[in-house]
Amino acid sequence: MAEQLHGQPLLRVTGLRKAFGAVQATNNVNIDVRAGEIHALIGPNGAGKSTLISQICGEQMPDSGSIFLDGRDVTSSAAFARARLGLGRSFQITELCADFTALENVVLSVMLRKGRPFGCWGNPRHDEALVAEARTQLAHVGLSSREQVAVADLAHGEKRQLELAVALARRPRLLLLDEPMAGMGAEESASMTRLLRSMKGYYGILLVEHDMDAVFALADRISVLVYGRTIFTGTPDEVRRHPEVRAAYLGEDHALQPALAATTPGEVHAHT
Amino acid sequence: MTTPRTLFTRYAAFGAFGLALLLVMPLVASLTGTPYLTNLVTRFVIYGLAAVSLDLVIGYGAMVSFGHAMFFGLGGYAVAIMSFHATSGGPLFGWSGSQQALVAWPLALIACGLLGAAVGYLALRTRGVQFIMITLAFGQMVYFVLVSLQVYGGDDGLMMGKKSLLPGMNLAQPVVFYYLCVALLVGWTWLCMRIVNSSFGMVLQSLRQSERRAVNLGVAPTPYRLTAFVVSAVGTGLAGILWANFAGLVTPDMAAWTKSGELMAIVILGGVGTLLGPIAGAAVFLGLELALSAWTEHWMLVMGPLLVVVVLAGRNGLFGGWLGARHG
Amino acid sequence: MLTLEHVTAGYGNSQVLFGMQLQARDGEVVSMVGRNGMGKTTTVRTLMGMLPCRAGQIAVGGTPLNRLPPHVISRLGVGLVPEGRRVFGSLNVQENLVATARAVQGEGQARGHWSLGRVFALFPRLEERRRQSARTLSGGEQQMLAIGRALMTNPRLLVLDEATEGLAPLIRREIWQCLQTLKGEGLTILVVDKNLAEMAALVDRHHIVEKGRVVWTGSPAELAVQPELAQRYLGL
Amino acid sequence: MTLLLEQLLNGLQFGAMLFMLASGLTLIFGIMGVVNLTHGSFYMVGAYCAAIAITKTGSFGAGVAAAVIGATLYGVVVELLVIRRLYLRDHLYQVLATFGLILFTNEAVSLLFGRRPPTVTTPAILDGSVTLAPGLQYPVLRLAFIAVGAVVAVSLWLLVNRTRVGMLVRAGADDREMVDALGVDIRKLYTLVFGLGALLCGLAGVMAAPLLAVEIGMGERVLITTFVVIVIGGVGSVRGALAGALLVGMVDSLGRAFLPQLLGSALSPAVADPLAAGLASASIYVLMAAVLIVRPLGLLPMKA
Amino acid sequence: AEAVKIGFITTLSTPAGYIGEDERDGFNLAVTQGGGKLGGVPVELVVEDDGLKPANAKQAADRMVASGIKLFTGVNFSNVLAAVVPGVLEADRFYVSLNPGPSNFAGENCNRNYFVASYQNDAFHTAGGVAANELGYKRVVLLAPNYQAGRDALSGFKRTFKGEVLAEIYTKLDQSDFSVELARVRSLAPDAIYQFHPGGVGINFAKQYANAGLGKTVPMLMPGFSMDARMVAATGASSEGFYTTGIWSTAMDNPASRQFVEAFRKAYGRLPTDYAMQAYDTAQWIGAALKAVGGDLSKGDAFRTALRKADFTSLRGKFSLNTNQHPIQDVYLMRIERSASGDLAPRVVRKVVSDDKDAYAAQCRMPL
Ligand SMILES: Nc1ncnc2c1ncn2[C@@H]1O[C@H](COP(=O)(O)OP(=O)(O)OP(=O)(O)O)[C@@H](O)[C@H]1O
Ligand SMILES: Nc1ncnc2c1ncn2[C@@H]1O[C@H](COP(=O)(O)OP(=O)(O)OP(=O)(O)O)[C@@H](O)[C@H]1O
Ligand SMILES: [Mg+2]
Ligand SMILES: [Mg+2]
Repeated sequence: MAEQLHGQPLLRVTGLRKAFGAVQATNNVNIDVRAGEIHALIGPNGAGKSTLISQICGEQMPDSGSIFLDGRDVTSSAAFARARLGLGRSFQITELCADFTALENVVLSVMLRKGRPFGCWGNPRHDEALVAEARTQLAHVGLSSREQVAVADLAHGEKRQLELAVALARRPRLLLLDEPMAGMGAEESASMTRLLRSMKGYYGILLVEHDMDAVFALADRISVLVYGRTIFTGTPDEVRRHPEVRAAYLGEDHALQPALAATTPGEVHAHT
Repeated sequence: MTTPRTLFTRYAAFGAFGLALLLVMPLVASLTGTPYLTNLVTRFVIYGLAAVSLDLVIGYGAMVSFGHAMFFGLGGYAVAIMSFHATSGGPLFGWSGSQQALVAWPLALIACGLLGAAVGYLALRTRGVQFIMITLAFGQMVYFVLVSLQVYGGDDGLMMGKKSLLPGMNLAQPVVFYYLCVALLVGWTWLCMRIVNSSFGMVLQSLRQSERRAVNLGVAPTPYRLTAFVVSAVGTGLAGILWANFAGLVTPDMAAWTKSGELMAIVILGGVGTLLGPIAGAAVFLGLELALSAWTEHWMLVMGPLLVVVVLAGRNGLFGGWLGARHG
Repeated sequence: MLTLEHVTAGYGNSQVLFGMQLQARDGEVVSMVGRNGMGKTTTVRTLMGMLPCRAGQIAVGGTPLNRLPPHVISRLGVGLVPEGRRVFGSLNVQENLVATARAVQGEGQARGHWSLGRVFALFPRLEERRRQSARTLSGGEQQMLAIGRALMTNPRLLVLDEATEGLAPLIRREIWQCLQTLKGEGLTILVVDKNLAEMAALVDRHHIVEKGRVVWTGSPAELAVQPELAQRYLGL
Repeated sequence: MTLLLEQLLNGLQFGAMLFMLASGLTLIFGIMGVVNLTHGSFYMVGAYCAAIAITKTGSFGAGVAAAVIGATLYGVVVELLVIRRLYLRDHLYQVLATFGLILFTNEAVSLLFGRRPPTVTTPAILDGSVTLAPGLQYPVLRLAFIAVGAVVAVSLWLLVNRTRVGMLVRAGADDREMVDALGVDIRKLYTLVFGLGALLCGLAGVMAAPLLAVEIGMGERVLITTFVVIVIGGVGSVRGALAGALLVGMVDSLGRAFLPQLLGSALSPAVADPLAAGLASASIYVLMAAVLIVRPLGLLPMKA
Repeated sequence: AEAVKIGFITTLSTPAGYIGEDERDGFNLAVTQGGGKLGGVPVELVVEDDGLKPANAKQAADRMVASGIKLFTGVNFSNVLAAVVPGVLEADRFYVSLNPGPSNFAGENCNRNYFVASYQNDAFHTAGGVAANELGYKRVVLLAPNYQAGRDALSGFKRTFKGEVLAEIYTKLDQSDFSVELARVRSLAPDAIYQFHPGGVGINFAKQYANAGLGKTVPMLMPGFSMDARMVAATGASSEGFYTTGIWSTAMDNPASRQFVEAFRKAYGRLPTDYAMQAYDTAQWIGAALKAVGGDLSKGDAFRTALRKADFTSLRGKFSLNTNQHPIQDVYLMRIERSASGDLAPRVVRKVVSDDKDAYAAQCRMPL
């Protein structure tokens, strides 16, 4: 019994379908994410990755199928309720409170986790415990020196880092990341990769990314989505060798250069 | 760049200066032999109270209410009606003490709060422009209800011959009434500032800036917005109550869309999202209107372009830029 | 075709470009590469007239651009694929393509004319989605649309700012191939991209941008033999 | 039966009038993103120009020309001097500035033309009634209104949805800078569209002049109703403006026509009549609230 | 001697501004004719625009009271009057109304310092009922906006009308299109209609009435202020043949009136409205009383007594005061007709009520 509970995936999606008119954006998708695992989701543009993410986090409702979070059916729960159950995410296009400072953004997240957001009296910005934790979190993503800068004045890459800090400050059990490396230079990508790697084991992560170096370096398992269907799920090596995946997504490059693609985490560090 | 600290200092300076000005006003009035000055400033203060309340929803919750005058009207009518029954209309439910401020005012505020909750609940299904228009619709409905209250004067409105009774205070005394208004304004503004700086206020503002983000941090939007809306409704209702006592007359156009528009103009003029700015905005707007119309009957020819210039010249109204409003 | 000399520009009080220098001869493909926030996009915006050029000279085909509004610059034959796609969300795919389309200008006839059909041939995905509103396109589809939209203005000079961001490897390859074809037709291209390896075959000259100036210029081959450059300026 | 038919025509006619104002507003507000309270003022300017021209020349044609030119010109001037600087600003500031413009316009018009409402005579061709069916006579002027409304509706829909100009205007609403960078002079385009909105107001003004008092403040009187129309229909969509205008026109007219009888059958006339009028006054607001609660974006929102 | 200041708060801006303008001009005409004096006493008019906002009017009045002004007039709307008058009377100053005469100030709330130069608000409507009887109308339809004054108007009419009221149609407050109501009128086919719509709304109504072809078939009767001179001009030919009730018209046949119309037209280039006439009368009345006290308003009792005498030549002919200090006067039936010069103007058909007194005087216990 205990064994079973332990083996239960953090996220389980079964038979999910969603159509926009004639377009089957999600077509009978089954996917699961285990605790502590990084599960990458790849697929051609328009395959339905973002649509899947937004159904999991509750912004869009599926036509049919079920979503289980920690064994709990959340298919019809509101987005905020899922967040309270431990679902965190970062957005493909930055979603932050632009008028707040970096610190305030994280304080907000910590405060909401601690669950007394309806207080009308004390100023959370002056709450030592909240602020201290928020600072730690900012330091974690390397934004210590930018605490007091309003988000609107941050550079693109810094916003991406903050985005992650805000998501992590909520201490989610499951993290959905939609193209976190998009728009990042090689250096930033590498440091983001390092950061995600260091978090491995603490969170379950569903990672959508077109940067194959990062995906192969990080993922424990990879699912390939094409035209709304999961055509394959397996380890990075299996995926790389899979002919259908090569044809639909990777092209020949990655398949022909297994040496480059098979970079181990250590080698990523060596590169930078 | 303005740091939080300099901003804090500016707020303090602005508030202290404004408060000092308000406190000495009756003295100035009697020294200069212009006693009506107190009356004039009482008007600013009452409108300031309504403007602060409106700013709470517009500036911090991004809920642009174009029907807020309904609470102004309701608050005013509630006390005027109760007072009418206590004096000439025959006791209300056999109770003749309904001009007692300590009873009537809280009842009026509760009425405003309830109306705010009902309207807010329905209106918050929409956003943006639709929110503006649905609040306008509810405001107009209240207006038409007031117009059709034939017992209470219908379109002509209802005179409130006797001011509310407050133990230990004679509200008929302009100066006493003035200081009561100032005290309420200061208290209410202080309360609103606490609210916007609290956890609640922080969540409310995060909803304005990025609803998606807030929801994904576990925030259910409606309760926050609705609470802010109700608080704002109560504050605006309080202003209506004071207005009824000040003017001795309530009319349906207290609730008409033009009044809502005027309140909105005051908030924008003073600086959205600064709470203190709109108070000053009330003084400037009403003062300008009076001064110009005393000067020439074609005062709108001046007032209109002035408003345009204010908008074109600065991004945040008259005081918003200085007070660090992040709006515009 | 394109020259930037000693260009300075910035946002409000903060200066971003400090004497930017760049050149592309007719039919050449040149690149700007560099870390995040070094001023590549700012250069593009200044070139397009979306930001005022505070000092220095910008010219396209010999015409100085300083102080010209964006639409005039565009009509000189500059096609822009902006950073972050910026497709018109309330228009459908086809409308996005035709709304700002222009016929070929003067001497460009030889290159062949970009029409709806040709863009659809390049990106069949767009044809499938031609009536869909651009707002609901996937990220990658939007990127294709942005490229198609720029081509439909039949430019002499194509400027691509992170045009392959968020595209799947296969599509990326197709785009590089397409640019190669365009180059073959004599189109001048300025690309800003992160992906050095994929660009190598296409680009004639790289410009490495660091803190608002070009710190190194040279061919991909020259860059390949100086790994310390890439290490220092690109973090590779 | 003929009474019902006549009242339906009345609703249609009122709807046509609202549509002419609403369609311009929905372009300016929904597509160009400006809350333009001055819209009613253009209507007033148009009506005044028409009235003056008709008095001076005695020709209705001259009135139409004057109204269209006057309103468009004023619209363009307002756009160039004020609105142009407001496109990228928050709605709130647009409200304040255009509110200021209303004050200014009203006072300026009363200084220029006097406070006395000018006389407008109905042109001979539009005077009188025609028999549409046995027992159903309907004023020609009102029929003309319906016809013009229909023509405007069709041509505007074509313009917005079937022409480059329409696409560009919608594109400009999404991203002005990009339209500019792709080679279209967006400022000129916006001035043009704003002028078009004002032109439609002028047209409505000249149509209304023989039927309504030409007076200061006539614009604000219809402004709010116009906003109600476009919000019910769905902001930014011409089809929506048409649907909203017809719906509001019908609800308002039929409410006024039949509520009194309906209530009268249940209540005493002394209670029923004022109550019915009260309900009729609030009817369009009730309608709007109901529509928005069920469909928060209106009936036919812009993006299908 | 120092000029006597008269507080003149009226509506100059807003669409209704033309009414205030006429009132101010009418009053000023009297002052100008007296060479800056009324009744030989130099006067200074302190004019302020209330923008039709009761609160603004009250503010202006408070300021004027505080600055020592003792005599007020000018307000032209009942709701503004309600805001201004209590403060003025509380300070023991005088108010002479040149237009509105709401019932509460005529009855229970009458005051020794409050005078009305125009009429009690019901006067035209009750006369309208009498006129309808005399014109032989048996079945009428009534129309008015759905607000207090509108409802009062119709009940005033019904008080004296003896025939059958087919329908009371209440219109919306700010309605501009009446097609629906007109269709209903046509289907009811009454002998006549009585309607009350002030200002621009009245113009709309009259134009559309004619446009719908009803003008020729169903006679229209209305109170004079639903068709004042400016409204007649704006309505144009459509207004010909409409009946109104009123206390005065530009075609009134007495020398003072003829001179006034001529002088007004010369001074301002337009025909005076009833409002201008009332303001002119108010000025004359005040002049007479000022003369009696030699311009010294501190003699309040004497001034009051003089006002009560109403010792001046009213443009409308007979004018005396009731116990509630509202006028006793004749009310006429008029018809809009073309004069020899081609102008459209109301012309007296006959007197319908002699020495009209309002019904509220009985409730007034005037403190002496
Ligand atoms: N609201 C919508 N209406 C119609 N079609 C839609 C809508 N939303 C998404 N789609 C379509 O569904 C498909 C899946 O889109 P989605 O954004 O999930 O793709 P994706 O896998 O995230 O692609 P990318 O990698 O390019 O971001 C796309 O073809 C898109 O055009
Ligand atoms: N609108 C803006 N206002 C103020 N500063 C800005 C603005 N846009 C960019 N910046 C700043 O200008 C600098 C250069 O930015 P730019 O976008 O040109 O960089 P980039 O080289 O294109 O980087 P990336 O690779 O991230 O796209 C950065 O420090 C950035 O923070
Ligand atoms: Mg995506
Ligand atoms: Mg960039």
